[in-house]
Amino acid sequence: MRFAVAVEVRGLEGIADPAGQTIERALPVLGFAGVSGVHVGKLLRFELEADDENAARLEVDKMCERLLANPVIERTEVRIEPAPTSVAEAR
Amino acid sequence: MRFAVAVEVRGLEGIADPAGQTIERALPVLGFAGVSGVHVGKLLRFELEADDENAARLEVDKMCERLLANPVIERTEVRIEPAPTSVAEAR
Amino acid sequence: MKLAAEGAESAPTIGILYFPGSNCEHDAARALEGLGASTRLVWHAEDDLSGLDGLVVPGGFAHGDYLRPGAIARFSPAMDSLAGFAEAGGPVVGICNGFQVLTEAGLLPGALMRNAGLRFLCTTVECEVASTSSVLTTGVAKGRVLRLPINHYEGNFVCDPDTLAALEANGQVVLRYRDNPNGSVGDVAGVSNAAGNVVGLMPHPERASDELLGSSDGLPLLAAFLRAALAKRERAGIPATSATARA
Amino acid sequence: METELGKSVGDEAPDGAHRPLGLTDEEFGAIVTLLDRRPSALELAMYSVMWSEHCSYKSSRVHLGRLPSEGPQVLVGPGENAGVVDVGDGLAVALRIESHNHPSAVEPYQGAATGVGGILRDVFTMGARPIALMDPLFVGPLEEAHSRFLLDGIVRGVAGYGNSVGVPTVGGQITFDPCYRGNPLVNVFCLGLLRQEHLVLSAASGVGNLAVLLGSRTGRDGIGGVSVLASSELGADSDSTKRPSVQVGDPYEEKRLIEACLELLGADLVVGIQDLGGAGLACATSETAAKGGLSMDVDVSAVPRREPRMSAVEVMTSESQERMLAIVTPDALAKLEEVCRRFEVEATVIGRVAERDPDGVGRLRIRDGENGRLLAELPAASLSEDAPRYRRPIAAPADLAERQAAGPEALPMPERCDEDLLALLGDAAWIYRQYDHQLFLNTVRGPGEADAALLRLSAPGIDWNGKALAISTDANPGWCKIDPRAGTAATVAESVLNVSCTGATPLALVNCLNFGNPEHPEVMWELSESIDGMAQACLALGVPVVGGNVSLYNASEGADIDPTPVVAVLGLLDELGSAPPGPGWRDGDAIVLLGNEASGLAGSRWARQLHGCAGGSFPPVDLAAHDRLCRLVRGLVASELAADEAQRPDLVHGIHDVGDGGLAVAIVECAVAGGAGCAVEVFSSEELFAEQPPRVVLATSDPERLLATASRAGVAGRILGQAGGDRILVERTSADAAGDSPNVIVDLALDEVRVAQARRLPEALDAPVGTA
Ligand SMILES: Nc1ncnc2c1ncn2[C@@H]1O[C@H](COP(=O)(O)OP(=O)(O)O)[C@@H](O)[C@H]1O
Ligand SMILES: [Mg+2]
Repeated sequence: MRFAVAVEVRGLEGIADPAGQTIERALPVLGFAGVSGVHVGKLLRFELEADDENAARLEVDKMCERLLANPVIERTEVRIEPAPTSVAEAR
Repeated sequence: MRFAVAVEVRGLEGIADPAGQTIERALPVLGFAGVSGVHVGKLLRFELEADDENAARLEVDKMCERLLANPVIERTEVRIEPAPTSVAEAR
Repeated sequence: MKLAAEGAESAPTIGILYFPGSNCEHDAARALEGLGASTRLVWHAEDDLSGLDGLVVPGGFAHGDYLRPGAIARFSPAMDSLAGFAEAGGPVVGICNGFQVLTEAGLLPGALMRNAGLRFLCTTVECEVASTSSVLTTGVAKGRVLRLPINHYEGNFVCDPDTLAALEANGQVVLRYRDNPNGSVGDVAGVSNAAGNVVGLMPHPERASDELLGSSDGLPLLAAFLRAALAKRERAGIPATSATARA
Repeated sequence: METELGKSVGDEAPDGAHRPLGLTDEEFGAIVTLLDRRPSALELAMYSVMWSEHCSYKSSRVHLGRLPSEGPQVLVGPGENAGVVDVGDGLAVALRIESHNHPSAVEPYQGAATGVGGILRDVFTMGARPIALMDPLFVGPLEEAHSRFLLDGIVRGVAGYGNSVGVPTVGGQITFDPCYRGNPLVNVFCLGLLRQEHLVLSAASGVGNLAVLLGSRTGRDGIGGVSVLASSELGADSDSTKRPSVQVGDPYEEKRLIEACLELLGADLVVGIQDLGGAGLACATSETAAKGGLSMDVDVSAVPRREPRMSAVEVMTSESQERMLAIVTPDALAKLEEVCRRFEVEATVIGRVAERDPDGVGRLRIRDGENGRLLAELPAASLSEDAPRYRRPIAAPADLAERQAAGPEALPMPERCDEDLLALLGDAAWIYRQYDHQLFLNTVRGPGEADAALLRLSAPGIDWNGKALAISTDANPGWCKIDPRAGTAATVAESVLNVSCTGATPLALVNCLNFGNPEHPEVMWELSESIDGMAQACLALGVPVVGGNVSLYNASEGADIDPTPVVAVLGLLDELGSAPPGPGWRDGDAIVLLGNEASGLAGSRWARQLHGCAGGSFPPVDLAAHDRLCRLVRGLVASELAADEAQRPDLVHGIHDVGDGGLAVAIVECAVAGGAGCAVEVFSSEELFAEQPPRVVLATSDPERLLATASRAGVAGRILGQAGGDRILVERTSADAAGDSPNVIVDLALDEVRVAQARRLPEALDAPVGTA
């Protein structure tokens, strides 16, 4: 089965996010008011072949640990859905 | 009203994504099989004060257009939800 | 290679726009002054560009390059004034981060993405002058090969195939890499706007301004730019002033 | 004061609270005696970070005094944030080197990045504009994935911070060895230029003056970093338990901070300034007060925070990056705020300098609110000056004699050395191409272009005066492992020679002493021996030590790293009329070797890397002879650089020191740089790979004249052969006794060695990288 996976990688709570802070400081000057708590993270999207959703999740968790994030400063959030055929084809 | 906003910024179709390709090449080396179509994008999260969801969406669209993405190479996808109070406080 | 040696009566005054996070502004000034120009550093929050005959947007990391290089910088008051200056035909050159700022501001076509090798690159490359119809290359022989330093992480020029074809056809591809270091389409190292008065390039001509530094191949480019600035001054009918006035 | 002293100061620290903070029971006892009461929770936390190994140098301090630190050129010696040296014309150079080893082991990118940030602050806090960085790096074998992961992250981190903050990285060093497997070393050197009248120290003077915190907001990052992360060994579980100690750097904030601080210092708007590094505000407030001999009242509630609900302990010990503490007169505050606004740097008054207490003691008082509850009240100097000093047990390793007996003499030397030579080649270009090494238009000789980096003596706002600065960073753990004393002396000798090869006269040295666990008597022996070797060489070669840094507890999997003293030598060249000769030689040049004859393979990379042999007895450098060699080389090269072209003798076309990898590696580097092969003769294959003593290869058109000059200077030398052709050809003059082995010991195509040299790092490191 093919799954569509999205992995969000963002800084741990308490870890500085200079990019987010810089954007937040710039926004009012650029004419955008009312924005707070800007955080910039990465979003990885891919497709994964796995037996079932459970297997897919286990595999992705392992990938996060070994390659996609450094747990010392980052945490990950994983979303997994069955891959829509059309998307799989489009790629 | 406060809204929790997530803006995904990713490369336009047809624009090379070497970061995605590098990860895709690294995964089999590390023993992860069955992954394809890796794309790496940015995910910006912030909170926005707006009258209602419609107003919030308009504002965010303007931000995307003028600032958050470069339309020559990127496109955006926006998600907006009412901000959970607890999160607003924690920040 | 001093302007004076080329028979110039007076020296142009070049404005060097810098942002928080810029870092090549002093180098650009030093190289241009070496050619006899006067320079004035213009902080991004200023909008008064009067008295300036040419503008340089130097290299560095404006606003930390956070979000995207140049994305925040283009909103500065000085950039509005720069757009007016360019509109009026004034010579403008963006070097490295300055190139990124000019594309983000829509003054130059295309965009600059991360190097295909996903690494920062500081090295000297060979570039070929591909067009002489820009303020940076008038009078420099077409096809001339220049050894110029590059220093960037995001120098991979992209645009769609139609745009590239149009750029080539109009002579807007100003400089081309001989051995493409970063994946740029069409080996583009520098482009100009249609009028040729706004140029952006990833290589740093100011770093190739002295044989002591290993190359002086940037000087012909900077000298061409100063000639264009001087011509602009003369068009504007501003009386010649001495080259010593420096803010 | 009595009223406050006896009364409750904050909440008393609970019983035993000192142990998890890294303080021993004795150290806790000393605090109680010193305060004459039990410390509050905040006080205890402050002592624990300030008395950590990292901040207090408690194991090394008793030895560091043996290093010579004086000279007429020294304006500021050890003890301040950076050493400062007079370079004439009213100008001075500030320099310092520091380690960021443990953070880089846990998070290589951020560990290295924040290492760069920290050393920059040490330099601009003196009023100097940072103009150059260097990064000596030590990692495990390139063949191991984890080492590649670490090196990749470290190099990206140095690049990500250094390039973006706008300070060029003009050189460095890379060493691969299994002893750094779990504990890489990331040392970062920084050099800055200042006008002497702008030199500022960190003392908080002037009662009533304000303590202003500049820069980033304070968060929970790096709490207890110095005591938790830098002052103990990394265990197997290190990456999980030591998380909170890692910080994220923001080069953009630092860039604005540099510009704002330099403007403040240039305009005489601050009376003292101190960067916030290890131990954060606890360190900066107490040190400025102690140096000024005064008291300071700090309102911890005024400190701008990045996160809600931070405790006073967290605020005072956080190691959030990109912050400075400035001492200003109340009159200057408005102007300071104006400058900071322009550079978008946050500035907040957090304290005030006060009279000494009636008992003559300057105290640091920390309150929650300007007139709020007193959380800490301690003698300001006690945090640094009363820190424990340990004379830890010292013992030479038990197997020293055994190791000395197991030298490389018995190792098999092949008849043809081609393969051995190829195996020793490598090229750091993969690293330094990722670093901006040209900014400020000063880099006349950058990485890979000479034995030392050579920079025009200028900076934004300081016009070039025709002079140049040379810098070389050096370390050789292979030598120091065998004999820390002689090995360290040889390291200093090499560094001084490197600087001399650009024609510059050495002015000063800074060091970073990376060693293992000081609680091991063998490690203390290594440290003590190394310091003595450094002192000997510095005295003999006339180079004062103006600053340093000690990094201990570098060990992993229970094994201490090899002793790794890193030195950086600064030199001054009076007249830079042209670029100095590089390593490259030209077709037809004669190749001359200067220096005493080679003395064995002990400690060489050939023995260590190809045969795993770390034994033997290391031949001490004849420092007097070495001094003559350095002076000769300096004079020869300097005269080639005369401003007046007619005065240049055109005698030296190329020059390169013989060090790591021996003559074999040196001639290959010259050949590749010059694009010409060579045919040379050596006495023996051993001579090809020997690394001692430090020597020099020169390319010249007039070898007789060169050798005559050398002989007059009391320097030994001989003609090795000739440059030219497209092969590297080495023959030996002393064939074996039977006379039947071939005389050719190396015969390689120049192209082959060029490729072997260039591809090693890219091949290993541009392949997909994982954390495994
Ligand atoms: N980590 C590094 N960062 C920057 N430059 C480096 C680094 N490692 C080595 N280099 C540069 O590469 C060149 C060759 O290094 P190395 O082989 O150690 O020099 P040496 O000739 O002294 O043995 C030197 O110019 C050095 O400054
Ligand atoms: Mg060396």
